Amino acid sequence: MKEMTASGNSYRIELDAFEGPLDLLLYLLRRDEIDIYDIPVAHVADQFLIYIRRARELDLDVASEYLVMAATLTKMKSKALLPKHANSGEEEVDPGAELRRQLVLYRTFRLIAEELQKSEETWTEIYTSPGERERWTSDSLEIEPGQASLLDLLEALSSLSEGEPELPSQRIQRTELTISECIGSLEHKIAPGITISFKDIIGPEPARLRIVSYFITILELMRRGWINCHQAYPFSEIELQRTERWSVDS
Amino acid sequence: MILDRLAREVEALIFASEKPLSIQQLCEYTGSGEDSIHQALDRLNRSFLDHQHCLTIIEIAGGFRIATDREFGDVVSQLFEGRKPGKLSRAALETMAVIAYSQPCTRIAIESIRGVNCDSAIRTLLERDMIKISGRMETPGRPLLYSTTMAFLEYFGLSNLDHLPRFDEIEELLGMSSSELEERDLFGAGEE
Amino acid sequence: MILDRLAREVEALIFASEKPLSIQQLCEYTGSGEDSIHQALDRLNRSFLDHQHCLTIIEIAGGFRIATDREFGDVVSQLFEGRKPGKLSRAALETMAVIAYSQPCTRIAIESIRGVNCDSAIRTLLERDMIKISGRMETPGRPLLYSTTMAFLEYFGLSNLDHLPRFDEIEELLGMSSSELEERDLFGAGEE
Repeated sequence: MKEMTASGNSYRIELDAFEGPLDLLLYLLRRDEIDIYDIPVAHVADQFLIYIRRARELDLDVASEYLVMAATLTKMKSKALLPKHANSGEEEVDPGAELRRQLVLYRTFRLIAEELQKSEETWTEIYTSPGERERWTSDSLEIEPGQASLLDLLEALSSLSEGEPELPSQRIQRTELTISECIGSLEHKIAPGITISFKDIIGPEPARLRIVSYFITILELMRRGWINCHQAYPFSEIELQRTERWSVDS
Repeated sequence: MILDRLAREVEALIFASEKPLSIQQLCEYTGSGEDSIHQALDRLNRSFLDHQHCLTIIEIAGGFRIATDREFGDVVSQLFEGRKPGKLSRAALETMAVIAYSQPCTRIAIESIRGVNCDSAIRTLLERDMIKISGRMETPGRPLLYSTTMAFLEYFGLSNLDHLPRFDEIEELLGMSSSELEERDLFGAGEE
Repeated sequence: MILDRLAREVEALIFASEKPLSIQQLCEYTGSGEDSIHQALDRLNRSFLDHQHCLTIIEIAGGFRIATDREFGDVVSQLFEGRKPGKLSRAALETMAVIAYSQPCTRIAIESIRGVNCDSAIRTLLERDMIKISGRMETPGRPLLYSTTMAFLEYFGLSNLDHLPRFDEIEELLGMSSSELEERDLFGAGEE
């Protein structure tokens, strides 16, 4: 197993080194000196699939974009091998033309990205007075008027609850509670005819993410008109009830 | 009087630093002795003066920084006229976020989400014109309802309230991609 | 070459301003015409150069700023060790390129050009303040639109968006259907 990983490493590194299937395709065209306007579909498809197969043999996750491209190429290849029906009435869009368009476009943007990188190289060595640097100072996490971005607002939203700052490793919890999962669990908690408080929903000593996830979920449910919120008297809990629309809409 | 390499380095360092730089720091970053640094500072200041620049290096708060001649104070102060002072605190930002997403809402609602008293954050936001009182809730006690203002939109560079990201978009914007998570997993697995 | 009062005022204003100052602002604050301002800027830069200062006035992000010579980048970077954000990844640069040239644009548009998921690149660019949410597209789902910021211009040393290097083929390609591209092949084949 060890040798396998070692020998396969070069493939892994190569696939990782690409910014997606278009990048890999452009690499193959360059490597095999192929004109982008005259792509030998069968050859390129085979070469592309070698990379994907190797990665899969090694049980590496292959991003879905690669798999979609592999399927497209395979289809193009088999089509190219079939005899052409010149009189088949139907005007079919040539998938090769679309792929070419994508490749040419992506190649152009990749060139621009390289230009930007050169500018970045130059301009990170130039220091202007004083604006940009203020953003790097550790104590400027607070917001300057006019500088606050929406992201600052959203980050504030995600740090709503007091308490210990999140440790990076705890952030993995985010995947454990998506908004749709929250809706799923509320579906049971806010059963028809039942009244429940926000506190009861999030439970005792909830993690910050839990609060935020459920808070956002409840906002969404209110927006959809699936729940009503009530407050019996000042300082009391916010109580939630399902409306009839929940069952109607979902 | 010609500025040597050291003088130029000192100038670049002092210019670029957001805090005054001490002699010790200047020595460290340039790899020179205190005497050489003092000479470089003298040369720079003589050059600024001789050639009628309005810049000078001054010693302040235990270090050196570049300042403009005092005589230009009036001209320069025009830059800062009408500038909104102060920054929003974390508490104010959090409160802002709750109001933005659940407006109109009561203080109690905000507090039940933030889990802390929000009086002063709300007061700040009212003073800064970020929120306004938009009515009363028709429940016992008829608590005040708060909503966001135009100033709020301007502050966060939004042209329209409906440009606030939706809940699925928030996940997208704040969440992590699966590949990032995998990296963390791998990383975290070794640590434990 | 002696710097006159106007040149000194211009110097003081540009030095003290947090943001790049436009010609119009410089005119307003000094009560002078554009020609005089340009002359003052030239004089200042000649003086900096003639007397071996490491400073220059540059045009960037829609205005003028004082900047240090590039050769002092290494010395100055010591000030920001551990704080200066790293260079952008290839994914972020490609995403930046797409947004710069086709702004305002949606995440889907970026992903269809790059052929990969761009969530984390977009998030990085938002965090680095290089892009902002500038609205929603009026199509089903009303997706968020992204545009570049002033910080983007400053980061890449651009004086304004028109100064992006021109790639005529982009607009052509973005708007072109595949059959049109096919036709182009007929006479474009010799290009490679």
